[in-house]
Amino acid sequence: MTAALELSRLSVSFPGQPDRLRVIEGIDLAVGPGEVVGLVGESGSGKSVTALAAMRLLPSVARIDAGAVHLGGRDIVGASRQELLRIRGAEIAMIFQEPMTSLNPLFRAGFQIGETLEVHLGLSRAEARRRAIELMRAVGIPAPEVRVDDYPHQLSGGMRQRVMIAMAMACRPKVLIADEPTTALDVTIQAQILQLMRRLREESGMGILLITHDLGVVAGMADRVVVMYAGMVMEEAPVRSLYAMPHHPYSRLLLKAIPRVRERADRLNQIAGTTPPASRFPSGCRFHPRCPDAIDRCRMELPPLETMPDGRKSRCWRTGEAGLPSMST
Amino acid sequence: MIGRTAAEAISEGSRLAEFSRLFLANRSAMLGATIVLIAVVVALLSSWLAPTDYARTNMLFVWEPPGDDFVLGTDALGRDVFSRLIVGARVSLTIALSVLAIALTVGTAAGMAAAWNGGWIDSLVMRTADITFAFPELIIAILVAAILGPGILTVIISLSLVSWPGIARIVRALVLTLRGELYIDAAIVCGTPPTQILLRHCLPNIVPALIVRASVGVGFIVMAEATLSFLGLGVQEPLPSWGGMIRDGLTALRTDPHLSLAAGAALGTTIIGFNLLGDGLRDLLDPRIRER
Amino acid sequence: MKSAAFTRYALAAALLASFAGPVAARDLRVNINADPEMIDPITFSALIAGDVLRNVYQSFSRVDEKGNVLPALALKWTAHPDNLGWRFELRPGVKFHTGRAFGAKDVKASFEALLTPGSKAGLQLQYLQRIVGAKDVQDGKTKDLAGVSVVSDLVLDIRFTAPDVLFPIYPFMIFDTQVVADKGPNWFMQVSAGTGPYSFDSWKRGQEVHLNAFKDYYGGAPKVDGIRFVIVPSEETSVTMYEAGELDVLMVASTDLARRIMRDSRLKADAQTVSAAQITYLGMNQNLYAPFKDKRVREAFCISIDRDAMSKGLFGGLAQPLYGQITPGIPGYNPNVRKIPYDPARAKKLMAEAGYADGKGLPPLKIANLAPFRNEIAYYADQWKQVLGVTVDLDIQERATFLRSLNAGETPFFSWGWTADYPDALYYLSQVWHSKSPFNRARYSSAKYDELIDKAQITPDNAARYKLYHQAEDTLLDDWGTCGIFVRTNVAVVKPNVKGVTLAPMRMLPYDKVTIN
Amino acid sequence: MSAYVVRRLLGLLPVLAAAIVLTFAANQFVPGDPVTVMLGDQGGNVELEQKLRREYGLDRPLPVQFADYLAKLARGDFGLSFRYPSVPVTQVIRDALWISPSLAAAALVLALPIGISLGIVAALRRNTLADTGIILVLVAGLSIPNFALAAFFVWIFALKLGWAPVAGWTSWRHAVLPVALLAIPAAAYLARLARTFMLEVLQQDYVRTARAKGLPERLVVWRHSLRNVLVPILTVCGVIFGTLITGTVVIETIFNIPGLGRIAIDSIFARDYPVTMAIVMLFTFFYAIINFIVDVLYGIVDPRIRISR
Amino acid sequence: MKPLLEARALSVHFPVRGTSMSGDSRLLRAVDGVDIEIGAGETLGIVGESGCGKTTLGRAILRLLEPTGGSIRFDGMDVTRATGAALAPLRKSVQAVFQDPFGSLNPRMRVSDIIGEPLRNLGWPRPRISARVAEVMEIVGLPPEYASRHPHAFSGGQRQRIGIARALAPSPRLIVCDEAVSALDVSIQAQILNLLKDIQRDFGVAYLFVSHNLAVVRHLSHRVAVMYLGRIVELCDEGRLYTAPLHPYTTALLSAVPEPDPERPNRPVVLEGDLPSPIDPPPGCTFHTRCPVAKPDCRATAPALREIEPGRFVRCHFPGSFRQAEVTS
Repeated sequence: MTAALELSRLSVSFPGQPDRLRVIEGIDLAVGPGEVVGLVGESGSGKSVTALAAMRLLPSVARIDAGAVHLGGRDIVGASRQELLRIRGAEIAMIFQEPMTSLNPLFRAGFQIGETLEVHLGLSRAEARRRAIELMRAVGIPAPEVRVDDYPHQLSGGMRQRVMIAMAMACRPKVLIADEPTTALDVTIQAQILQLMRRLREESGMGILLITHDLGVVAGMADRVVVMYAGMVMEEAPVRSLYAMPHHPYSRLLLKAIPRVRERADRLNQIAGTTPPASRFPSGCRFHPRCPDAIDRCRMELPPLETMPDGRKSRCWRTGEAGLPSMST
Repeated sequence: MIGRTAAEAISEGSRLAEFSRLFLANRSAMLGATIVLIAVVVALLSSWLAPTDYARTNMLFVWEPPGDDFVLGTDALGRDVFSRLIVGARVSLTIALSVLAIALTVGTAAGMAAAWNGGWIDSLVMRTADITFAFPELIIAILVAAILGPGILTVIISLSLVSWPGIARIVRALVLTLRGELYIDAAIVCGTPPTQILLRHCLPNIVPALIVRASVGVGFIVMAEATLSFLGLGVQEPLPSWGGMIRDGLTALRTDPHLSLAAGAALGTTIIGFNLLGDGLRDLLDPRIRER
Repeated sequence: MKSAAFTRYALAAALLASFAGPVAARDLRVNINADPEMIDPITFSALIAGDVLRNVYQSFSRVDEKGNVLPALALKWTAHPDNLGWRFELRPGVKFHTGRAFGAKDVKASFEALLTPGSKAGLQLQYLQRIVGAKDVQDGKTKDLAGVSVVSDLVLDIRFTAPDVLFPIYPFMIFDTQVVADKGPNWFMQVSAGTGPYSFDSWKRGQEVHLNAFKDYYGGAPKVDGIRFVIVPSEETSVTMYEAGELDVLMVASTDLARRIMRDSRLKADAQTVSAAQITYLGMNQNLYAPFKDKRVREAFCISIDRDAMSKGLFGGLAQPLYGQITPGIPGYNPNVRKIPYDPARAKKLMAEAGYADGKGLPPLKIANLAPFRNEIAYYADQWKQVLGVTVDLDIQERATFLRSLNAGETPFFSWGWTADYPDALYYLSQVWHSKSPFNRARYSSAKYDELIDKAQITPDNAARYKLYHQAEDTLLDDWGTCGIFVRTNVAVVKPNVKGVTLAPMRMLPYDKVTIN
Repeated sequence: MSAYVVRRLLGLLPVLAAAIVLTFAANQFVPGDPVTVMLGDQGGNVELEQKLRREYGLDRPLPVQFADYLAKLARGDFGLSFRYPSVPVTQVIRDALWISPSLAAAALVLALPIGISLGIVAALRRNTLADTGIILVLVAGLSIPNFALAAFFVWIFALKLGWAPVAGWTSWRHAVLPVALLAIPAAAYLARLARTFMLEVLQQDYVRTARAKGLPERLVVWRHSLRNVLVPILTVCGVIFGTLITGTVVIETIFNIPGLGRIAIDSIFARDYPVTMAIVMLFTFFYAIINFIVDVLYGIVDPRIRISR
Repeated sequence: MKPLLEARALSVHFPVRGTSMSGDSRLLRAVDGVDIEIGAGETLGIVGESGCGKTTLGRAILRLLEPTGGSIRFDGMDVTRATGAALAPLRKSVQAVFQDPFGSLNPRMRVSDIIGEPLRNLGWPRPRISARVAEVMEIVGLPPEYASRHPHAFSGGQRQRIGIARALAPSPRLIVCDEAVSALDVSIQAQILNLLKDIQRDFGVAYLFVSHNLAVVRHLSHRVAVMYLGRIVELCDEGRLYTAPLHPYTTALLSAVPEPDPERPNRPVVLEGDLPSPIDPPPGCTFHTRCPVAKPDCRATAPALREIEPGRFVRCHFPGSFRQAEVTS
């Protein structure tokens, strides 16, 4: 089975001083049809750049240095402008973190949904509007016949994100990239949106690349999880096994650092140091300065993203060793 | 995300170094800065640079064409145009900087007071500004200049009068924005008195915007001074002013074009310089378009 | 089909013609540099209104380009034997623009209208002051001006309380008083009531004053349709308009522009120049600036100015040095008036003698004038700096302020001019330097001078009177009460296809003989 | 909506009231007695002077003059002109009334499309030679004094090429150069604003959304971005109109156009203060009206303001 | 024992000037009759969704806002309307740590000046300030050489440490933490939370800890108040609140928090719809519009905040009628 979206060895750089900054390096990632892949990482890990690169929506100063983005089996890194216009919104769609700023404040919600249909399916304005109302109903917007003519500022945050989702779903894309779709929302609204996304995934069978920093959201949504740190994939695993037994020290420490609502720990497990900016990515394993398990080799050599016998992947020289400091509490 | 990364990248080196690098890379800003620098140096050294006394008349050499004796020729009174042009730089810049100094001081004080205190002070300052805005600036300047009679002081007063409300508005808006900043809240919480907050926290943070505004403002003031001089309300004879020189030369535009062209070019170039500099600084200092 | 096409063609041609403007007979287009304040022949005072109104209204006599007095509404005038009156024999066959025939009673009525209580008339009122009974009319005691008697339709007798030898050459504006009665105080905006070659048509403020040719003009109907006085305050604009063919006659007001024109070969070819009937002098008020009480100081200031260099340099030859207080070409001019030398050495010496060597000890001094004349005073100031070591600041004033303070005698030091209203030297001498004159702005006062002028006023014989002028002028100059500096040259540029436009010392002659080819 | 309009209209009153007081006060400080101006060289005529003072009410105490002024103003009577003796101010400015606003409006209408398209092109080509070139031209357009540019334009377009008349105000052709000259700095200013706003808008999330939807660049720029550029530009149109109105002062003087701008200068120099007062007030009025219109338009264009929650 | 801080019936109402053209002004009841008290060395957590008034409450207590009603007593002294000198004790003893580590430090001041600012305001001599600055920098874990740098040179976590150092400098008795860790990455968040705990342990400072993150609040707080539309709906000690909430809103809120644990089954969404506007709150119990167990009574009458068990306050007519068990199973 071919993946709906597959990034292989993708590297992106931005202008910097004195050289260009490699913001993401050799990212491998695949989203199968109907699959939800969670891409987690802290700020500066490069997860948003990865998403934008997959859409070929990077700002003009950014450059894809290497790698490929396969969408339905075709590499779009070399795609022409025209091809990209056909693909975006039709085969691959994206929703963003800030539903307020992601909608154009001067156009009605229904128009912004219908616009995609006009462009990709050649629908007339009236038809597009009818479809927009249907789509709005499908994403759970009450009274869509009325809401269709609302401007974004008249909608609540949750409703705006539903409009964004309706817009993304309009052409039944094969892949949806959701970049922190619920970060700006309150928990109760977040729960609604996540539920909606689950339902849509089941109904449409599209693959979802869910980008978030919230390990809780990933746990409830994703089938597979990719953990990024400092522009690289550190670990990839099915969601249950990752949470049950993370291989990479970073994943391990991260999971232990989260305060839980269901139990109160006296002290949280903290990860020393800070996440490095792209200009100061360390040599060797990029996590080594903060890693309690680091050995000399970690400082010198970049470990490869190795596939384990169980099909999981981890980028660590010490994967599989027992009794590492990061494993203790 | 990307912006954050870039911001972090910028925070790498020292801010000043980064600023200088970006500034040096900005072609038009550099051009502007060079022009302004030249104008300022010429103005400062005008007494040494001017080959002759700007007021010295000579009836034997009236309306001489540019040549060896007089680089840019002479005017109707046989005065050396080049010398007058150089001294004109001093006059124009002195006026522009005085007006700026007054407008900035008054405008900043008024804007800060209005933003911080709100209430009737705010109403008073902003309504005053509204009213000055509602009047066409130049007409007011002309009216005031006509009332006071021509002269440097007149120009300074009348242009200051129309310039401060703009500054006050900007400062007020900036301070109002700053009031929403958490570090201002933090300062209040740790007991910093209002005047200290305005001076230590607000002022340094609005200075970049004021610099931008000022460098663009200089252009306006130089132009306004020229217009007043053009209308005969500017600098008094025998002191030269570019606007006055353009006006005096216009009658002879086709026979002795160098008379108004030289002054026109000096004026235009200087204003272009300040505008380019202002634009460049805006690009670099205004955070709204700073990223990417 | 054919006719339709033809119609279209004709229409297009008509349209084209209407845009191209008439070619044959058309208006003469002349610039004036400001709106006339008033086109009322009673109240007019400014030069601009005069430029317009001279074509509409006339007096007993008029002046040619050489300053000769020619008959106009009067064909002949003779003084009464006792020198206290004049008899005018008026021109027959003269018609007002209103269609009425002009006669002696109209002159009387015009005078009475000027004298009406509360009249805003200016100089004309002054000219009438010596007529017997003028005061009574002005005070509202009677409406009948006793001193003017209508002898017959075309003969008029005027009696004075004191001799007024120049009365026939005063530039009155006689009008059809009938319309004042009919149309009310604003009559002049509605009808034209003069006898001149052109009748008033319209005045669009800020744009133009338009006059129509008067077909029944006694000197023959003008050859142009009318005159369009285009109001152009900006000199640069006026030149460009002339060059672009939007003006036929370019009146040049400023020295700068005049000089520019003389340097432009094409414009120079079209230019007319004539020495103006206008003196320019230094006003040194001895009451307001103590050092001026010292004659040596006054002389030093006067001889520090190089009149020749200035005429050639600053004015590019469009001026000549003025030594006396009468301009050449004006009757009464003294060609032998003593020249004022440019003598820096003597000037320095005089200042040192007066105790102001190198300007030391002099209180601060400013010379006042209006903005258009700043070049002149900038030159003087630089001369005084160079020659006397005296710093004189320039005090460029706004017109109203300047005039108010000048009229009130509150300006210590100024440079100013005076333009003749009628062609006789007495105009300068009596108005500017007689101690009783309201226009004696430097407040010069000399009993001997006053006596000579008073005597000249009642001396009918020209030669005898001129002699008195010269004595008075010498008195003034010997005293260094003032000094003349220069006489401007009037310049006008006239398109080659326009004939009959004549520039005279007292500005443009009426356009009655103008033709456009 | 209507309540908003009424509120905005009421907001104009204090400005107009201030205009009345300030113009009256300003003219009290003007040196040079208007009567002296009227008298001209007849300065010595005391009788005439007194008569004029009486006629113009200048012999009364200031508060009385002001009260009288207000009362007349209420009837649309601005009093008598000083420069044109005994002529009502309304008559002096009547024909000129619409010239300056029309010129300014024409210039604005001309400047808007030119300026905005230039600015957008520059923004889209940011940091290219085209952008730098456009910026330089714009800055030059803003930096060259209008009176100098006017002289040049007249020389080229009126004298050399004969495309337009030099000066005057009798046909529409007379408006060509003045409007063009007024429009140049306005267009330059608008272009710079448009460039800045466009650069800002292009960074907005909703532009990214539009691209993510697969909208062609044409729609991204001219539909999604342009509208958002137009909204802030609309708000500065009032200010630009104000500058344009002011600009007519110089332009009308140069092109000999009998509009309010030229009359304003003439009357300031002639101490014709009833006329000056009337014109300053009218300018203020025009400015206030245009800002009012802009406010209302703003409400219409930007739904965030239009719809009441 | 007297509480350190006591707020009684505290209200903050804002007039809402017509955002619309209609121009009528209404009242936004951001905080509406809130009673809280904080004992010395205690942490009171305030949780709620956006618009519930938690931040406004914190700002009112800091006297950054003028309360419209009620009273604030600090250490027994009424400071509700205090200004100038009367406010000085409050300013000395109550400090704040704000959310945005990029916004709460003046970018143009040096770290030493930032931390020393409260001390300067207290009139301390310069050497004493330097000594104290060094001391608190050590406490929060900042190397002393950082003192002369500007904030931009620091990462988010370090900035927040600077903010904490500033708050700590005058040895306050209460620190108001407004979303103090919300902007931080998980790994950094753990560091800061631990630091805050250490500080409380070592210096006995009390916290008013405002956050939308229920897990973080639980981790740090002794007692927790849940706010909804400007009012406290439930307030009690952390243990009882999180394990057996009595108010339906608390229950729903807790159930909506995504747990980083894929083994726990997905929970159905309990709260439908959006948060009502605080400008126009629903009549009766303000929560009835979204309450899964609302009864007609709830629409009619507004429940009071009642002490149901000792130290346990609930604003509900039917406390405990909606149990967590119903949600999780």
